[in-house]
Amino acid sequence: MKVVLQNVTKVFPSRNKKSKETVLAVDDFTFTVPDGKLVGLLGPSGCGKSTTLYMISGLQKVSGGKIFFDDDDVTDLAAEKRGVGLVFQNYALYPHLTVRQNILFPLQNLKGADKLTKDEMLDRAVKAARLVQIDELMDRKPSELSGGQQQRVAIARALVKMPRVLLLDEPLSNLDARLRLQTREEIRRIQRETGITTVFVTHDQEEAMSISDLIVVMKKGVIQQIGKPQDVYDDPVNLFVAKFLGTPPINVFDGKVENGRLFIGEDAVLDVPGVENREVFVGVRPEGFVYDPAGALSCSLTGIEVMGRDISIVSEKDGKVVRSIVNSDVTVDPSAKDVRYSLKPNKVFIFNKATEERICF
Amino acid sequence: MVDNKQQWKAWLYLSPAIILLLVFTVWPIINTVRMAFLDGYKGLEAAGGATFNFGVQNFVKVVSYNRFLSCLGNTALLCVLTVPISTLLALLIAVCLNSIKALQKPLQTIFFLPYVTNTIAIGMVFAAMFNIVGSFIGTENELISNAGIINNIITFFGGSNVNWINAGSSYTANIVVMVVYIVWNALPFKILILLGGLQSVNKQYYEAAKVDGTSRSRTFWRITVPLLSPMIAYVVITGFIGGFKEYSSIVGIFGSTMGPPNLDRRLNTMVGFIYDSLSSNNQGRASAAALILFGIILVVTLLNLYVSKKRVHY
Amino acid sequence: MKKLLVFILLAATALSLFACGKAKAAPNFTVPEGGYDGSEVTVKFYHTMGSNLSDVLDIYIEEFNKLYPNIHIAYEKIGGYDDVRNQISTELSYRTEPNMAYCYPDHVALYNLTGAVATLDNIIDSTIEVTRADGTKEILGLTEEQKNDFIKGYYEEGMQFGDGLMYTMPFSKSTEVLYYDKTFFEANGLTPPTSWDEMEALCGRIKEIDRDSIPLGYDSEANWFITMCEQYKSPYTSATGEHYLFNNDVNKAFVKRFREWYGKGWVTTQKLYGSYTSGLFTSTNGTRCYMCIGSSAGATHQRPAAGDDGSYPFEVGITSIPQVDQSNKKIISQGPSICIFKKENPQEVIASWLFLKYLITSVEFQAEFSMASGYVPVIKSVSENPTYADFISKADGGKYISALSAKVCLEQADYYYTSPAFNGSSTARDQVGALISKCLAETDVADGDAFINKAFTDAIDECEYQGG
Amino acid sequence: MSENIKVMKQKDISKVTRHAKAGGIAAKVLTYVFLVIMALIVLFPFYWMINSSLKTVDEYRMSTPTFWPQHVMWSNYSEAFRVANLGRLFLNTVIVGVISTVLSLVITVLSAFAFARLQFKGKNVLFAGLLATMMIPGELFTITNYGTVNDLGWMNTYTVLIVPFLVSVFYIYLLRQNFLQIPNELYLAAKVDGTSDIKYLWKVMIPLSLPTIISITILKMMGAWNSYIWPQLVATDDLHKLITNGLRGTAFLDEAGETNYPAQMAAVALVSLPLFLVFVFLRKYIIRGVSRSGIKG
Repeated sequence: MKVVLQNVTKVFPSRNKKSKETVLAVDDFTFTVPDGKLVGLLGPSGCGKSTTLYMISGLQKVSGGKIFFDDDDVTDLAAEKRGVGLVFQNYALYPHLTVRQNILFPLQNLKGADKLTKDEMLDRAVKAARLVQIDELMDRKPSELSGGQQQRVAIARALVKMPRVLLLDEPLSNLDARLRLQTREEIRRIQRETGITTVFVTHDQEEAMSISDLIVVMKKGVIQQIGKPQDVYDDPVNLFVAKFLGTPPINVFDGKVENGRLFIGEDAVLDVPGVENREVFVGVRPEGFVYDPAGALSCSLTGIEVMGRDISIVSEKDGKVVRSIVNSDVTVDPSAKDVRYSLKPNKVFIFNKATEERICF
Repeated sequence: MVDNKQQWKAWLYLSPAIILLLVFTVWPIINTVRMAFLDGYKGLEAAGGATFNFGVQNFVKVVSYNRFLSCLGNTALLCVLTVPISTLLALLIAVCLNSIKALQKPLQTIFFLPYVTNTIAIGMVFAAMFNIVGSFIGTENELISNAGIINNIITFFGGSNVNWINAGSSYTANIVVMVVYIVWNALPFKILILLGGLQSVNKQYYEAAKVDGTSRSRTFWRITVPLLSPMIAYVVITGFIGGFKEYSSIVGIFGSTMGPPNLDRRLNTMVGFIYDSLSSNNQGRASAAALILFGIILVVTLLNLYVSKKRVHY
Repeated sequence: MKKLLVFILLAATALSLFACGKAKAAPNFTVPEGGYDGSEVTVKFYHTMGSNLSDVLDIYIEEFNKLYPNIHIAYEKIGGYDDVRNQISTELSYRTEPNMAYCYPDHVALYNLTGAVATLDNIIDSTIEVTRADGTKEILGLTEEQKNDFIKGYYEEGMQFGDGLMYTMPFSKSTEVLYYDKTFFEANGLTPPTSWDEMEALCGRIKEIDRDSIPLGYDSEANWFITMCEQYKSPYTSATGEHYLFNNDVNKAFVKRFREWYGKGWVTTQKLYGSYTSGLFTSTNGTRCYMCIGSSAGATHQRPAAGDDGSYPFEVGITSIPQVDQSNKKIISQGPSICIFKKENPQEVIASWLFLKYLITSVEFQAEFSMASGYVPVIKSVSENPTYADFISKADGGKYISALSAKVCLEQADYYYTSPAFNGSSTARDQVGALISKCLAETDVADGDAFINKAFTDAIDECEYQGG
Repeated sequence: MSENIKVMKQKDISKVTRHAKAGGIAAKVLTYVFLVIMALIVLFPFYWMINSSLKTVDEYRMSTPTFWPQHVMWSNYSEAFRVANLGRLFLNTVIVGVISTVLSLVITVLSAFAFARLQFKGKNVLFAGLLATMMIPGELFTITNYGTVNDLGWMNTYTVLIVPFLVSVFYIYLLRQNFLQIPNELYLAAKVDGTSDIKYLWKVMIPLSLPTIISITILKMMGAWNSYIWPQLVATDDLHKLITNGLRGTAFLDEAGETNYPAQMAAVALVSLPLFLVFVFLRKYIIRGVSRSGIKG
């Protein structure tokens, strides 16, 4: 089932009663979540991603625009009627019910034609529990489980009624680092297995890129870019998207283009045919640097960090820190004062100084 | 970690409370027990130098009083009726109050009003509402000049006059009036506690329930009530403790006859019995009755604690 | 030391209780020689007076202080009569009771469990001279002439505690009178009843004339029962020996008779009606009473509201209550007396006595207090007092109704009775009141007599339980 | 689990939406109707009290009560003020109320702190004993306490009205629950930095549980307003009488022994007014205080 959002906007009255002006949380959000896909809503906190998620779930009213589940207009439909599974950031498991009772809870609400017998409910619950691998914890109370286990119970509870779409609000933010990796793989596996259309919200770009089929990068309620993680990473539409994706983050320099050649400071680092002369921002991915004594770009060396699989060279150019990642079999003379690089064209992006829009070449 | 320094400090902080308790609570309890076991102890005679011998005659006298069971019955019946009704009503009101935005403040203030006023006066107002000004009610030469506000409302809706608290009124009618008055008085405190409890419940449980399509009544019984159960248990326990000491509300409505004019003391309660003994200078008997009442309250409270241990989610 | 003193006194009274049948026991207070030594004394006085009455009291305290400057009167309004009783009975256990207080006979009986109330016999008979600030002299006790000036019934009230000793002095009294709608009576050629048979016939007649009326409203159920016992000379209670005697056939008979009246809708009482029956007597529309037996002090409340022109819808007549036997007329006497508490310092007792004597023997005070309170003076000579005589002469059924009530009270002065007082007599009074309302109101009962019998035995059990 | 059964049968979405919306509105209407009816039931006695307080004695005693006084008797209020001399009683009650609230607050805070934070032998036994005292009918305390107070010679003083009730077990319980919610680490951290108990109590615990303390203060003040039996016994002279003594029917007794009910009602209304105003303004704190304490039974 695909989820279609057409020009969805959300306006909140401002915090203090007296002032009239309102806060535009989500502005003209148009996007279609393809059927069976896992989509990540990505962006800094306060960019309206959670609000969008809650509008899809029906818990938040839409100020403008429409939401369709396949071709049903559910914009004004109440949350419980939409057949949505929602997993909250801090799980919201009923503290007084055991894991089994928590999972069974949604099934007990089904009425009319969807009503299930006791055994059917129990069977569905056990299946959901097995899916998220917590079937041996059924009789525990939420307070007796670890964060990761509670997360999985929450997912089981969301899935047990076989919703049309699964929504997760920052599912991993309350977990410790090691558990986060393991749980995001779990989510990916569960989504694959059930094939359920899923949207999840996160501010951690690594998490979004690692498991999403599609990512939507947002800023202050406005969609910046939609696409496959790798495409968005490799082809950012503006400086914000470029800076937001990738760890370690992209290096940004002030540069200028003069008759087809790109200059960073004094160094002419790249031929950029067809771009008229102007001041630009230059973004270079850390992996876009090639350690080349004869390279066009020269920086002063600060230090070297060995990370096993590759080496990170920390240098400095016109007062800005430059972090590059090169292959570990390159030997760098740590005592040297300067270091020179040549740049891989596909890892260099030029942005309009004023609009920060990407300039292709 | 229970080093001596902390022990000493703890007792120091508790000292003002303990001293006052010893003088104004513990000593009266000891004195009560003393009086209870002095047969036929009467305050004025004792002041005059009379001595009384040790024994359990007081207790025997209390239990053998022909109206003892009716006092106990009235107390228990009022408790068993008013505590659940007021708790459930307070819970419903608190939940409704918590769910609305407009008018929430004024309504909260109104519901707290009974806590603010003087029980004596309100008793008189209630009595005026239920009292029928007239004679021979229920007989063929019945003459009613005013059937009272409640009856006027009932007849307005097509019902017929009910003899609530006047001569010849039925026991059930009397009990209904008392329940209405006691519940009316008990609501504000219970609403306050439960509303406080509601506001400390995490909102996301309700959002989760909403998404799962839980009906309103199911949300109330399966989520709100269990999550509020510590508060509810507390309100029920204190409700019973207060309920067993019911007295001033009956005086408020029926005056010192503690019952309809023609049936003196029909609604007398245990504390009513204690007051009767005190005013007839039988302090020994009053103390014995008080200890019996304390015993009953203790048993009921322990029972409540046991039940709540099992049913309440902490 | 204190405990020992109290013990001796108690032993003395206990002894005296056993010693006598009717013979006078030894009083428990002896006048110190020299009587009042003029020392500074503060007299604490508990009462239930409303503010307009205590204003009258203030005037006469000033007068009294002109004679006895060193006696300071500190009075406190505690509340109603029961509040005074409860307050004093608590204070007695710790000897913090006042010097003198408003009281009813059964209150004194309760206080006497600690032997705290001073017997006044010795003081009354004492002829020791006391010189007052203005040089005039008076004997400490009462002169023969002063003693005879008291209305006999009221004076004897102080002596019915079973030992013949004088415990209280009458302060201001009221009684029960029959108020009737004179205009209605004359219009229908009816005369106020003098006997209960006449009352029965009259009620029937009135009911025929006005179907919606309740011919008679009798406010106090307890007074009704006790008065009937006195009128039939049937036992009610006794201060000594067996206390509660009212369970007998004569009493059951009249209760049965009144129950029939109630069944016919002829009579109601304050409790059964739900408020003072004077409300029925004074109402001029809807249900009303044409006769009302109530307190003589409440005369102003028995008068219908005046029209705009100051005239009254009907004239109120007042007469004595009906009697069983005209040769043995009995009418209840109510209203507060005053008792004085024995204190370690005998001068406090003497000072309190001087103040009390001043109040109850001063014709001006008794007159002014009676007119202000609607109560009746306790001494006969008040009727000669010019202002009071003028007040009485103006007596009529409207504007000066309280004067009319006072006039009737004076005329029936010789027939007052008071019931014996003992610890538990107030319980008896409450129980017989409850008995009347219970027996009258219980309608849907198969066997009336059995019901009445059981009601009587329950009342006796309750009295014995509370008293015992 | 792989097949994705469509939960929403192909019902007509708009019908379901309309139905749900109607259900929502119906629920809202039902809630408001229920609340308004209950509010009227709670308010009616007050309306009747005010209504009665403005009537003349005769109108009050009329057999068919009027729902609005025929001619409004504001004088009842001035008379009530004069007869029961509410001014003086009011002052006494405020003095007693304030002093007892302040002192009892100190005791409550110290005791709650000891119960919540400090470990000492017999703590739970003591606390259980404390709670047990709530179960004893107060009437019996009265007679014995009267003796104690009398022996101490406190009769007719403010002390007798204040001291016996300084320890209120319920408020200690309420505050202890609140203190227990403050994590113990804070106390240990403070201990490590050498802060004394008092400073920790003052600097950390009190600010954190301020809402509960405020609501205790307000509820305690109200308690002083409604106390009745004890003041009646021990403070009989006008200098120390409290409000509730002034309200009793006997204060409005006229000579024939009939109470001037309208004046009494007026007095009660006058007495309830300050408490009502206190609540109206501090309502938020009272509720927050109680909820913050999170009574966990």
